[in-house]
This record gives sequence, structure tokens and C-alpha cells, in this order.
Amino acid sequence: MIEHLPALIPITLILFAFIAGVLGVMQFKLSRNVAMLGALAAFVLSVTGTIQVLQTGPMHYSFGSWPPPYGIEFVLDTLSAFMVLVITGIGSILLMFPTKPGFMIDEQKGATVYTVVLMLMAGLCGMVLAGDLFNLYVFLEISSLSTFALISLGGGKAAVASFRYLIMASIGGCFYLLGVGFIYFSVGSVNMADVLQLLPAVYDSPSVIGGAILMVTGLCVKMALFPLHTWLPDSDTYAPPVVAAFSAAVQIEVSAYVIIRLILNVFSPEFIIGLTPITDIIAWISAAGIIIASILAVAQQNFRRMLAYSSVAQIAYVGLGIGLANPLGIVGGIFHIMAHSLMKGSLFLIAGGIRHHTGIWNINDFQGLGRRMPWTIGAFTIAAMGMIGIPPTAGFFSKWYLLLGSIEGDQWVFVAVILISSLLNAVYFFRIIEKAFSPPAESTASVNKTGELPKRMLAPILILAIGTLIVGALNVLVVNELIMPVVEGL
Amino acid sequence: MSGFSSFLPIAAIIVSLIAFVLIILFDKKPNAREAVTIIAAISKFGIVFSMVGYVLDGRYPQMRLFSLSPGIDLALRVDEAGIIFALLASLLWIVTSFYSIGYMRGLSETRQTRFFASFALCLSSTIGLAFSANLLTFYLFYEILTIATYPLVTHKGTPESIKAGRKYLAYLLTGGVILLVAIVYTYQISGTLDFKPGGILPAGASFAELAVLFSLFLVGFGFKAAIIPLHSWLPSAMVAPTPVSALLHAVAVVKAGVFGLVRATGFVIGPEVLADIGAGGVMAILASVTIVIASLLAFRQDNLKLRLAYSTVAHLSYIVLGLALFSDYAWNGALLHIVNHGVMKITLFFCAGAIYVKTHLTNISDLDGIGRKMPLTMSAFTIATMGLAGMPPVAGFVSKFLLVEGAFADGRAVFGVVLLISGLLNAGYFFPIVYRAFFKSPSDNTGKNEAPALMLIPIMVTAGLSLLFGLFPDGIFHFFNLAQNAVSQLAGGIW
Amino acid sequence: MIKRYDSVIVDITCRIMVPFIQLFAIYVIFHGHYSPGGGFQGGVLLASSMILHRLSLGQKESYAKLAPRNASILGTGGMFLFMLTAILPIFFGGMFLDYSFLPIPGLESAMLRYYGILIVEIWIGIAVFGCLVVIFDRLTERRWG
Amino acid sequence: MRAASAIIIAAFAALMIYATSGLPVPGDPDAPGSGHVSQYYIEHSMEDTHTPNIVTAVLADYRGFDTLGETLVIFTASLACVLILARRIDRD
Amino acid sequence: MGDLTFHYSYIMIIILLVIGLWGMLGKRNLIKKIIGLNIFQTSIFLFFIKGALKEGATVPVIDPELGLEAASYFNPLPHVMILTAIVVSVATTGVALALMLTIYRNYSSLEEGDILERMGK
Repeated sequence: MIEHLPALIPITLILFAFIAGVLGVMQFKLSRNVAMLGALAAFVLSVTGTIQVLQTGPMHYSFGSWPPPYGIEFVLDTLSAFMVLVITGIGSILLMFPTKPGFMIDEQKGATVYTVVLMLMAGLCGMVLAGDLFNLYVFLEISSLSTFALISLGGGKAAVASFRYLIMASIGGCFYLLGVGFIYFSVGSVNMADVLQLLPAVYDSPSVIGGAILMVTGLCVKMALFPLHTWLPDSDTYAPPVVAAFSAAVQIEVSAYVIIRLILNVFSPEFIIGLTPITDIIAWISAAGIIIASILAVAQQNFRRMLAYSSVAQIAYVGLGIGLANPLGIVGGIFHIMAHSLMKGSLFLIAGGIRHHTGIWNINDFQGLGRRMPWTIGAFTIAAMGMIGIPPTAGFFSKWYLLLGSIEGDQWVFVAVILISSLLNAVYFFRIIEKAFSPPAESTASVNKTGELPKRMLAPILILAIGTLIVGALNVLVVNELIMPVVEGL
Repeated sequence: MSGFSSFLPIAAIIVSLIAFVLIILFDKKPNAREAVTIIAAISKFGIVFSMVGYVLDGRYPQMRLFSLSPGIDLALRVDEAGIIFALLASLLWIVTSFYSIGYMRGLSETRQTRFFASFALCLSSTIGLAFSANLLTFYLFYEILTIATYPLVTHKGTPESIKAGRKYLAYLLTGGVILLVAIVYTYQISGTLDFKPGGILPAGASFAELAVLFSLFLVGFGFKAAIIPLHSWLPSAMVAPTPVSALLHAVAVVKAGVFGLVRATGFVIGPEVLADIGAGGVMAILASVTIVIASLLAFRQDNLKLRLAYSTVAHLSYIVLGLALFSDYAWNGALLHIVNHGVMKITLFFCAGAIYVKTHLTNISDLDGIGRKMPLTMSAFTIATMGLAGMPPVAGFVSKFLLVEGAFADGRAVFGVVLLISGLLNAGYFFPIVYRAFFKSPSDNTGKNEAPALMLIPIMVTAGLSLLFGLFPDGIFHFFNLAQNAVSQLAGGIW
Repeated sequence: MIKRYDSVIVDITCRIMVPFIQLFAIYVIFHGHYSPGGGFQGGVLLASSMILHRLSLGQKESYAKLAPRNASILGTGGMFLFMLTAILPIFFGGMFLDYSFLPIPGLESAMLRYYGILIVEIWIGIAVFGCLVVIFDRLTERRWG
Repeated sequence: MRAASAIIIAAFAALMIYATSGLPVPGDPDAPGSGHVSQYYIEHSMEDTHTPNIVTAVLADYRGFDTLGETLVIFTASLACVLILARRIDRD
Repeated sequence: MGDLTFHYSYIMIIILLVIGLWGMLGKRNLIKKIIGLNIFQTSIFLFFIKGALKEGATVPVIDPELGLEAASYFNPLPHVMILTAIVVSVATTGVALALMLTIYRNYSSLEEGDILERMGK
């Protein structure tokens, strides 16, 4: 049975999605628990898979027992194991959040909501595991479709945001598909490993270069890399908290991961770095994005929107790591995926919880919140420290690796960018901490009568916040065991 | 010079972390809270003090925990320089905690839990950075210290204090960020971050690299060490409650910056290299400028705490100057001045706090005849001021003598002169206060009115310590020996 | 609420057309092995027949033929059976989706695959049929809040 | 906004023209796309699956997992529609 | 002859792609955006189908007369991919229409300008 692990991770999610959907029609509470169970099961499977991979090396699973490149294969190596861990782990934590505030839908209506969530997770896992360019496209579409639905739960504005996202995401997907077409017609295969073998013969062909550019651009749209981020602020502001957390914390990162996967395992690094300007362009626009998005975040008054812009900035960190294209830089980028998903997940849940509990969404109304809900604001503080990059949070270490990477590449501009951006982060997060901990003002009477968040909301928030500290402490384990083996090749 | 693995260093850090947790748990029980603080302080000092013996025999307790980054562990190593700083901080934490209990009660402050908790956290990180064995560990505690002090600066919650807090963060986070670059760059050049007497940089490093590196370190630590023009956060941070100004802004935080410079110059870049690239001159000039300007600025302050703050700025630069001179006398003096300035300045702050609690006076011009009301307090004050002016038999004399000696011995007479002048300036801006206090007649003739014992005793203790270190520089705590050993290690035949 | 289209011609034509479309759809599904066609095409044809039915004869009558609820059951059921067919081989020693391990006695692997494809195409047809009808129903139902 | 999209589109068109210039001549039987994998399908699908229609064979068997995913896509789409339109209206 | 077909087919496809992209990005009306999306996707299908073409070959259904050599059948793989892609595009269109319906119910308009203005932006 162990050899089926790579396939079982998404399949488990899908099966549980069916059960959750059927139950959702009959009895909602049950469907929620089933969904949590499914996510947890997938997480357990991913842990097992990770251990297996660490012991016996990468696992290849060819569906229908057709050997690649004729059949489709799943590849579970350390990197994809890492991503699957992040997806299922964060997913199962986020699912703990109560339904009504979490998805902004009342129970008799939202019978299928958990099915769609599990589908989303399955799609993301599929994207991560796919060893076949076209198969990846299919799973990408599954995840996007479920995201459109989930975002639109946030209400009218959310629907508009979701529609915009749909247009942008479809453009991204189509670009990717076109790219796949070019690659296929140039080498005659869509299996990643096979393409890696066949490509060197046609490296200089325009259609290969153009295909690579198309694929990466398409994924950059999905990843909301500046300046293609335009869909993200709206959708993250109006989407239900859990969905916003999931899309900001996991989904855009998965697209980033796919880009890394393309660079490492499809087009070899020497092609992407040597024959195309892709990485340099990514690095520079990410640098610009980090600064501009941070400045925009400083300008925001709406807490959620501020977080959204900070997501744009943070994903640009990952982009910068990719663009640096040296092992340390990519390690920084990949590690930042995990760090950011923990921090941003917790932050969005906090935003949702506070909004639902006290009706506060404007930063100015946070006055004195620290006295009322110490645990929430405490978690917020930890996550904010992570965002700023104060040791020993996970955020610091991704910054650390990125700095090492940029100095190794003699890119002092990027060093400056990273540092300035962490100062900007400090500006817009301490602005809130300052307000929250200063004595409550009379104007915010609504705050004064509200207490701490209910435990079911607090639990996932705290788990994620503590997680940033733990991951920070264990970063060497993650880096050495899971990330290094993959990026050493550069 | 051998190290042996031991749990003492980590224990010294953990103690106050446990205190931190307990204090938060005892939110509603003030007495339990304060008891925890006291116990933690005393046990922490005990642990640190128990290590002095080893260090004197040149056996360094050390501890390696998990690794922070491939090749870099979270490692602790107690050497002379480290234990001098740790000993000072933990010793003064005891008195400060008594004092702050008195102070807080005297003013019936709110949000004491937050206060004591952050205080404990600050102490943990101070000890941590004193004991850290490599730059990354150092940086970790350094940043935690920065953040943990923020709630203390903004404790009052008034717009003014929030403004001060912003300034504080703006300055220190910037410093931290620059420092981070310096660390990464060091790692890039030398491939290691472990402190080693005499420096860790490879021979091959080019002048440009070294110059960049040095200036990064200087600026990065300069913010915390309040070198002019990076000093202005310190005066504005004086809005914090007096115990905070006393322990953190006279001992822990600012000294952390200076201590960082000790590490950077002595244990990372190395005196030899610095001498080669002529960095000493730059540091020394900056320091002397700071000394003079800060002393002059101190004259203009009417607010007592502000005047103390500026004198702190000046005295921190004494230490920087000492480091810059690269002679073993000067280094010895610098390390000693870390201690001596600590005890003397904390005495002054305690006195300022006591006066404030009793009379709510903050301005020097209102202090006429305060000495008659609070003779003990003011006499302690007098002793401390004498020390800062560098008069025997108070502690300040010893370190200052060594510094001047170093300057002259090194043939850099000009800096010696600067030190002497600044001594006069110190006298100039401190003695008027003493004069007012004792020889002007008070506006109102209330009788004796000393501060409560909880505040008075700490004042007496610290004043006593200043005298003790003046008369027996190597008394009980062996600061002098430790400093000498540290220097002799660094010297390693250089000087 | 789609009203019945009030015209005898439309009425009669659609009543006649629908069964033939469905017949053709089933042919497309089953003949997918030998001619262009297969589950998707057939499923889409089935769905289009149903949609034509709804457009012309109105929801009232058409829902009596195939209630939205049943459509969703069809979709989910087809999908679920497809999943089962795909998972089944795992328990008989094959890989996921490896039809040659389907538990049908007395056939060598190529023939097993042949039938496996057929079975899967049928499930796909049902699933696509159901899903498309569900989408159509959702889009056309009048629920203003 | 419009200007921006015009620029994007121009860039896209330029990229496409550049990229297509590298493609093999359409209809060329020896194009890389026609060799390798597709050749294998054409030559082996009969004996592997007894299915003359190669497209069906590839769709449902060789690349059956794509087909599963594709059915999941449309299934997800129906769920999505249900979810989107189930929501009550609030003019927030 | 090769070059000629090259220009015709691909240029046509590129023109279609550009039209679709313009529909998605440049048009203000949601339905037009969806139509643009469909045009874009369909032209991608054309691109793939075009690539599957072989001179003098026939549909990829094994025909005993022709035997089994690759040259005599069109390339089946692009067709397979496109079948999948078609379904994806259908699904996307369905979801897009559903979203559009919700938007219309909320803001009773399909013009982006009006919607944004009614959103209070």
C-alpha cells in the first residue's frame, strides 16, 4: 500500500469531499467534522510520505501502470513533500475555524462548502505532485474553480472580486496551456522528466523560449506577482476569512512552487538562467513589488486590505528568492512559503475573528483591543514579528537566507530592498500593535463590552502563531532535509 | 582557555523566562508577581556569580543547542567580557526590582504585569546576548531586547510616550537591520560567525570589504550605543518609568550596544585588522565628538532625567573611545567603565526617581534644598556624581584613570585631554545640582521626607557599590581581574 | 422560471427530437471505441437534450422528467463510480486507474482495458450529463434572495 | 487601464509571433510533436487496449488520470455554481 | 508551401488570440469579457489542433488498410489534451456565468463602471 502514497493524498481528499458533500445535504455539522477528518487524514498521509521519501528517496507513481512518458506520473520528492505538508497542514488548521464567521454562509445554504474546500486542497496537492505538464494544468483549473466559488461567498463585492480573479486566472491558465503547447510541439512530450531530457537539443528554438516565458507569466498571474497582482487585494479583502487565509497563505505559494519546479525540473536552470532573462526579470519586478506593495500597505486603513497588500509584498519575497536563482536564494524563497503561510493564515483568521466578534475592520478602531482580547492580540504580535522578521520567528530565517543569497549574488540592491521592506513592515504592523496596546478611547465603545474571542476561533489562530516560532526554531531541519536536496543542483 | 559544557548559561537565561511566564499567569496577584520577580532576580544573579570562578581559571562554561542555520548553532559561551556584562546586569536587576516595586507602588501605576513581564524578558535577552558565542545568537537576543523594551518605553500610554516609542523603534530597528547586513556580510567573507579573540576574518579580506564591514558594524551598534548623531532616541525614551531608564537606558540596552562594539572590534574584526585599516581613528574621533557635544548638551537640560540621559550618552562614548584606542590599558578601562558607569548612573536615576515619587519634581531648577528633605538620597547622588566626574575614591576614577593612561601611553594624548576636559564638564553640570540641593534654602519648609525604604535601600546599595568598586576595584566580584584577563586574551601579544 | 414555449411546432419538434438526441448520445458513448466519440461528447449530448426539453417544454414539465435534485445525484453518482472504478485496481494489486486489474474474470489484460475504458466512458457520460444539467438549472432558476 | 491592456496585448502578440516562428512547419510528418510519445500511442494502442480509436484509448487509459481530473473539473464547476447561487443577497 | 501555411494558420490564430485577450481586458461589459474568454480559449484549441495536423494523414482511428505507421494518422495527443481543455473551458464559462448572475442580482448591472460605482469606489 505504501507505494500508492503519492496518489492517495489527493484521492483521500476527493473521497472525503464526496462524503462531506453527501452529508452536507443531510446534516451539516457532520460534514464539517468529516471535512476536518479528511484534511487531517491527508496530512497524516503526507507526513508518512515525507518520512518515506526521506528514507527511500523520491517516489514515482505512474497511473494505469503506464510507464512515463506514455502515462501520467506523480512525483513525491522532498520538495513536493514539503509543499504537500504545508497545504494539508495549514488546510486542516484553517478548517478548525467555525463555519459561519469562517465562510460567511449559513449552514442550510452552504451544504457543499466543505466539499469545495476539499476539492481546492486536492487540486493544490495535485498541482504540487504532478509530474506531467498538462496534468498540472488540469489540477490548476480544479483549484481555481473552487476558489472562485469560495471567494464569492463573501457577498456582492466579493462576487465582483471573484469575477475579476476568474478573468485574470483564466488568462494565466491559458498562457500556461499555450506554453505547454509550444513545449509539446517542440519536443513531443509533456512529461516533466522527459522534457528535461529532450529539451537541450532545442534550447535555442524561439518556441521553447517563448513557451517558457508564457508558462512562467501565466503562473506569475496566479501567484499575484507584482504587477500582475491586481486581482489579489480585492479578493482577499472581501473573501470570507478562511478563504482569504487559504488563498493568501497557500494558493499563491503553490503557483510560486510550480515556477520553481519548472525552473529546476523541466527547463534546466542553465536554460532558464543562461539563455533567458526570466529570472532576472522576476528578481527585479519582485524587488519593485516588495517596495511598492509595502508602501501601499502602509497607506491602507482597512485591516484586511492592508494584509492583502502585505501578501503581495510577501509573495514577492518568494519571487525574489526565485529570481536570485542561487541555492541560498531559492532556499529562502521556499522557506518563506512555509513561514508566510503560517503567519498570514493566522493574521487573516485574526482579522476575520475580530470583524465577526466586534465588527471592527478599520485599524483606527483597534484602540485598546489589547486589553479586551489579550490572546488574540498576542498571537497577532507574534505573527507581526514574523512579518517584520524579528528572530526567532520563521519570518526572520527566510529573510536571513534571502539576504545570504543576495549577498552571494552580489546583489546589494536586493539587500537594501529586503531591509527597507522589513522596516516598512515594522511601520504598518507596529501602527496596529501601538493602537491595540494603548488604553481604550471612549469613541470605540463597542470594543469595551466585547471580550476575548471564543475558543474555537482562538485555537487555530494560536496554533498558527505558535507554529511560526516552532518552524523558526526547526528551520535547519526543514532546510537541510527537505529543501537542500532539491536545490543543490543549481 | 578551555571550554566545558555546562547548563549554567542556559539556566541563567531560562530563569527570567520562567519568571516572564509566571508573571503573566499571576496577572491578578501583585504580591505573587513581585515575589516571582525578586526570586528570579536573586537566583539569576546566583547562577551568573557561580560561573565567575570558572571563568577566572579560564574555563568557559558553554552550551550548544539546536542550530539556527546550517553551520550556525544557537550557542552560548561564557567568557570574561560576557560575564562582566552579565554580572553587572543581573546584580543591578536585584536592586532594580526592589526599587521598581517601591516606585510602582509609590505612584500606584497601572499595567504592572506588563511592566514586570517585559522587564524579565529584557533581562533574559541581556544575559543571552552577553553569553552568546556567535553573532547570530547575539543578534537574536539583541532584537528580542529591542522589542521587549518597547512596551516599557510606551508604558504610560500617553501620546508623548507613544511618540517616544515610535522614535525608539525607528532608531533601533534601523540599527538592527543594518547590523543584520553586517552579520550576513561577515558570514559571506569569513564563513563563520563564532566569536574568537583577535577576530575571525580571513587574511585575504580586501580593504574595501573591511571598511564596509566595519562601518556597518559601527553604525549598526552605534544606534544602541547612542553615538551622536544616532543618539536622539535615548533622551526621548526618558518618558519611561524611572526604573526602566535606570536599568535599561543606563545599563542593559545601551550597554548592549557598547558590548556589541566590544564583540565586533575585539572578537569579530579583530584589533589588528582595525588598526591596519585605521578604523581606530574614526571611532575615537566620533567618540570624542560625542563626549564633548553630549556634555555640552547636558548643560542645557533642566529636566533632571534628560540631563542624566545626555551624560549617559557621553559616558557610553568613554567606552567606545577606550575600545578605539586599542591599548590594553584603554580596553581594561573600557570594560571596567561598563561596570562602573552602570552602578553610578543607576544610582543617579534611582535618586531622580525617588525625588519624583516624593515631590513629583522633575526639573533641576525646582530642586532647591531638596537635600535637606532627603539627605540620604542626595548624599548618594553626590557620591555618584563625584564618580562620574572621575574623582577618587569613587569607581569612576579607576576606569577613567585607565582610559587616560591608555590614551597617553598610546601617544594619543589628544584623546586623553578630551577625557580630562569631559571630566570637568561632568563636574560642571552635576555639581550645581548638588549645590542647589544642599546649600539653597527650600521654597517650603517641610521637614525630613525620605523615600520609602524599598527605594532608599537600593539607592544606598548602589552608592555603596560605586564606592566599593572605587576602593577595591577587584572586590567581591573580581571585575578588575576579569577585565584584565579579557584584555590579555585579546592582546595575544598584539599590544 | 422558464415558462413553456407556447407554440405547437416547437412543442412537437422538441418532443420528437429529444429521444433521438438521447439515443444518438448513447450511441456516441458506446461507439467511442470505433469512431470519434466517448463519454464527454455523449454526456454533453444528453445534457443538451435535457436542456432543450427544459427550454421548450418549460421547467414545470421538464422537472417532472428529471428533477434538479436527481440531476445532481446523477452527477455525483457518476463521478463517484468513476472514482471507485479507478480505485478498485489498487485492491487487486494494480496501480490506480489500471483497468487490467479490474476484477472481471476470464479476460486477458488488453481486453480488460478495453472494457475498462467502456465502463469509465459510461460513468463519465453520466457525470457530465448530471453536472451540466445542474449548472443549467442553477443558472436558470429564479431565486432573487 | 485601456492603454495598459493595449500594451500587454501588443507584447503578447509580439511574443506569440516570435514563438511561433520556431515551430515546425504544420503538417510536417516528422515534426517532433508527431514522433516520440504520439508515435508510441499510434503503434501500440491496438495491442494494448484493443481500441481502434486512439484518441479514446489515450484519453481513457494512457492519460486516464487527466480524464479523471477533467471530470472532477466539471464536477467542481457544478458544485461551484450551486455554492455561488445558493448565497443570499446582501447589498453590502 | 510550408512557409505559406505557416503564416496563414499561425497568424490567424494569433489574431484570434489577440481578439479574445482584448475582449477580456479591454471590454467593460461582463458578458463581453466572458465571450472574449471563450474566443481566447477556442483559439488555443485551434493552435493545438493545427499542431496535430500531418500531411496526407487521416483521423487517428486505426484502419486495417493503413496499418500502424505513425505517418498515416493525425497526432492523437493534442486532440486528447484539447478534449480536456474544452471541458475546462465549459466549466469556467459556467462558473463565470454564475458569478455574473450574482453580480447582476446585487448591482443590477453588467457594466463594470456602474458596478464599481455602486460598490462605492
